[in-house]
Amino acid sequence: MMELLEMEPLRLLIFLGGLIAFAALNAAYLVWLERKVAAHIQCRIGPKEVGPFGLLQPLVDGIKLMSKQLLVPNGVDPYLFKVAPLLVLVPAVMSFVVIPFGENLAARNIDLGLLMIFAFASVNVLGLLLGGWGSGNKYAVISAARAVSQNVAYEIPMLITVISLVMVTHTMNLNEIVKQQEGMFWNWYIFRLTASPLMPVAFLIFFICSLAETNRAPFDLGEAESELIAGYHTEYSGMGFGVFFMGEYANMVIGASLATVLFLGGWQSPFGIGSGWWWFLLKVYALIFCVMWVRWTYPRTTLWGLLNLSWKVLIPISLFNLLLTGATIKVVSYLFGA
Amino acid sequence: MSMLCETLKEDFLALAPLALVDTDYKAKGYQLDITVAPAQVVEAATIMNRRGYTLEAVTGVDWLASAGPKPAKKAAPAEGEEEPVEAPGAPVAEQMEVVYDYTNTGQELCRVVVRCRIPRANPELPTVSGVFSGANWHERETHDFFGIRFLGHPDLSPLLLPEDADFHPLLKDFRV
Amino acid sequence: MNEPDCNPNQETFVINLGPQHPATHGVLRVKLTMDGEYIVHAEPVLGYIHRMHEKMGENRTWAQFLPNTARLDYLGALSYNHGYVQVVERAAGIEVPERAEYIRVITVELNRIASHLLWYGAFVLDLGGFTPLLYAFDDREHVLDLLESVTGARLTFCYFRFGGVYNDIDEPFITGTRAFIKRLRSRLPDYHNLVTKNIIMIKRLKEVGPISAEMCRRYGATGPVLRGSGVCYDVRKNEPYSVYPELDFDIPVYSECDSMARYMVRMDEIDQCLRIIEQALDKLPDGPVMAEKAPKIIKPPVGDYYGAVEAARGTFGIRVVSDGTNTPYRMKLRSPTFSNLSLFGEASRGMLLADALALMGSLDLVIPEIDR
Amino acid sequence: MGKENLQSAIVQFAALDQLLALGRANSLWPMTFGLACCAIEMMAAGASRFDLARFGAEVFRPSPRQCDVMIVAGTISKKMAPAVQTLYDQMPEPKWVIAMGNCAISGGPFVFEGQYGIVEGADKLFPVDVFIPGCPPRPEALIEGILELEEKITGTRRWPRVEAG
Repeated sequence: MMELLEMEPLRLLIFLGGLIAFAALNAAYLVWLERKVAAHIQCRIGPKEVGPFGLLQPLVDGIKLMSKQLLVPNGVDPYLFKVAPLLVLVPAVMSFVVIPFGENLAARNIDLGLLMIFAFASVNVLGLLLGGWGSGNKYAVISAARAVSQNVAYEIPMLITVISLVMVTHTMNLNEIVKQQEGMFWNWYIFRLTASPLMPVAFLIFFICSLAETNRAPFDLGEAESELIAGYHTEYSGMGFGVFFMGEYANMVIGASLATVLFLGGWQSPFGIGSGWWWFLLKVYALIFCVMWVRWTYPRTTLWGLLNLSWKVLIPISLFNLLLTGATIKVVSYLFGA
Repeated sequence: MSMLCETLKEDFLALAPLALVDTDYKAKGYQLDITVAPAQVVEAATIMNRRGYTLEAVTGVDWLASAGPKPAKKAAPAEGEEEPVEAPGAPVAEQMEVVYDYTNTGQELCRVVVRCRIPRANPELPTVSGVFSGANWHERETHDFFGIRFLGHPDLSPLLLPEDADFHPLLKDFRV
Repeated sequence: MNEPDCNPNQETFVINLGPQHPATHGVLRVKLTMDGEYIVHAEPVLGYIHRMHEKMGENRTWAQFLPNTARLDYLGALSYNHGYVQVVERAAGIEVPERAEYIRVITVELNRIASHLLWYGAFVLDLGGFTPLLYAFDDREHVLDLLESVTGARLTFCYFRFGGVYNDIDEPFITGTRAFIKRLRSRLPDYHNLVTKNIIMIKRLKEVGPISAEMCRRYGATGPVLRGSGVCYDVRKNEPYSVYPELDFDIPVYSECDSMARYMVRMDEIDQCLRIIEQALDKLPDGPVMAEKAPKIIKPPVGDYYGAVEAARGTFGIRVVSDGTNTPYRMKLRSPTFSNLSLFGEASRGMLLADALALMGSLDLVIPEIDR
Repeated sequence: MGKENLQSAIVQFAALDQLLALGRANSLWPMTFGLACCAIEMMAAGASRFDLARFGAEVFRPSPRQCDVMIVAGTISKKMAPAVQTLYDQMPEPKWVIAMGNCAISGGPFVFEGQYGIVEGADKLFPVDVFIPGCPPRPEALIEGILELEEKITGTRRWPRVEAG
């Protein structure tokens, strides 16, 4: 008993260190990937000269950002200004704690994992709001207001979709959810039409919402360059900006991971054999690639278009999905007996 | 000469301008050259507006005696404000000229130039921005460059020059 | 105007868009009085790149002013070249050989394509799409290669002379141009698939930023802005100059008055430019490219002269006053975007910030040309 | 005292400095800031054919707070000068300036006796690291300018210099 207590903090520390390293490396190399993907979509080469294939580019960018002067301009609220980047990054890293990378590869396998991720995702908005507000910059304030209204609007369809999924899975334990999708790929929840005929649509809603939640194009209104300079991080220099950036990419990974866990079978192999963490990463990165692909293809929506999409399209559909899922469960249990 | 030009000529003759000349489009680039008195500028703009014309540009020319061209005619008409000017474009010393370029976007081509001479010492004339909204910026620009005051203009603050500029660079006697 | 009525206390705030701002394509400042995301009042502030072109016109000789015209509107430099040499030729009575005129038309239209391509990219960039800009630049580089081979410059062309052009085009240029026409024709459908048919684009441009024909007339707006308001006015057709009357082309006109209409006008114009170039290449006569009797030193007779050409952004008018010497007495440059921008304040009232920027992008601003 | 008498320090600050310099030189983020004609060539330098991204310098940041290098691409008018100065001041250290094109170097073609509107060169306002002549300079020239700036930062040249001749 004592041994376990002694071990627990150590275990947690190791996992936390590992997760932070993972989040940081991930962010760095996702930026590299993003630049490469963008370049290839745009008939360019992208970073190439710094290291083989420009692989050292994130490293030098990191060195550069860390050695850059940290400006705290006059007129900002110094506390909010400094705490905001952390409020974006920390929740994002914390969410990794419950993500099951592999069968036994989760920092914490808790029963309310799904709830925890959504709880932390809500904190993320606070960071953007405080950053924008604390900057004392009009562009940043507008951007923060946009980001908040956007996040609030898209959390609703996202949560409704997740609720309908939880009705099927009967659990909020992410590990359990993945285990339920064992076997061939038609066991994945995205193809589980017997649970609810609208499952692919639910996945699509979830994907769109996670794009909006992470402020990615075409929903990158918060950072609309042609309107708001650099949005809520206009006044941030050096690592302050770097932390925002890392938080953004960490959120992107969280979004993709969650989609993978809930709909795409997590670490499960599509063919029933050879499951493992590599499948998880593969699926996550494939989704992230799609996110980048969308970004470099589509122009930006307007705030009104965005809110209209959420309130008038996504929320009704997700509510209908909820209803349908409930009905399907009832009918199935009535027909075949629970 | 097109129909449109004839109608315009009739309109303007009713206004009794200082001069009205048919010009050779090939040589000059416009068909009608009308010189009006400062008081008639708005009237002229109203006529053009009624005929569906658009104001292409407003600009000034500074006819400084020492800088102006060698007298093309016998002698430069002295203070000829009332006196009709026969040849538009001919230099008149110590005067400012404000030139309005009108054109229409219909199918018939008839470019009209309306000019107005004002004394250089007191360059003032009424604004046409009430008739053509676009004149607002053109007149501000002309004020920037020549110091010509357009009476009744909503805002004559510098447009192209710095906000606190108090010089008029296109005056012929302008020195830094 | 549809004033937003969601603000009973009339609480507004002012933001300065520019003079350094990604959306202003240069150094334009727009003072926006905002009510939340709505624009209550927009006032463009000009002059941040005022380069004294008109003053320079008065202290340089007629020929020395030629390079300045390229720097007025660096995206459509050759149209400006054309406007200037044309009015000076008119003033000095210089006849231009036919071959030179054809070459002028070919190069001007190539330049117009380059200008529209850049606009296309920059416009989509304003709307948040980055990739089309790179595609447009890719094609634009091909135009620049062609023009560079004949003019020697990539951007600020100074190719026309009083009485012709300074350099004859050669066979590689002609074959290259034909190849380019083919290439761009095959690329244009991609542009439309990527952008024109994009649902987000349609949502953002349709019925956004209405500019009526009457408003255009009041402000003197010309070019694609006017043609997007249903008025078929193009100097090339209405006031034929050069060899345009001998060429068969259409003036694209859309009467929706919205940003989409202006977008479509320009996209269709690229098509028409290709047609013009193709015909001009077919009809290209032999002969000199420079008038034999063109005087070395130009001294137009006393008087004032006006000339207008259709630049990529609208009517470029130029009024010169000659006092019979070798320098102009007065040079007035009437730039199209000056008038086109002047209606922005009225047109953007009550709009959302994002929509107003779409409107501003659809006006196709080149700031040094506005400020001169 | 000869060099050989100095003991090598345990902590090599010089090496760290070099690492920092390498990091900075290879990650020069310019500002989205164009003044006039040269800005178009700056855009062209970032586009497909020339691809500034190869050197990690394609991250055009719209906010001066996140930029390392300010490419003054175009004429600075007297009306604009205070704004340009502010932008420079807003950039965090270390920062560099590239004066692109003749206007930014000296006022270029717009200098004449009695000129009233422009600042004759960006170096009248703030220190300039690299001058790129041309009206406008070609995109290749801008890339060369970036390489030149890298050399200035690290002390070594990325590629062998191409000698004219």
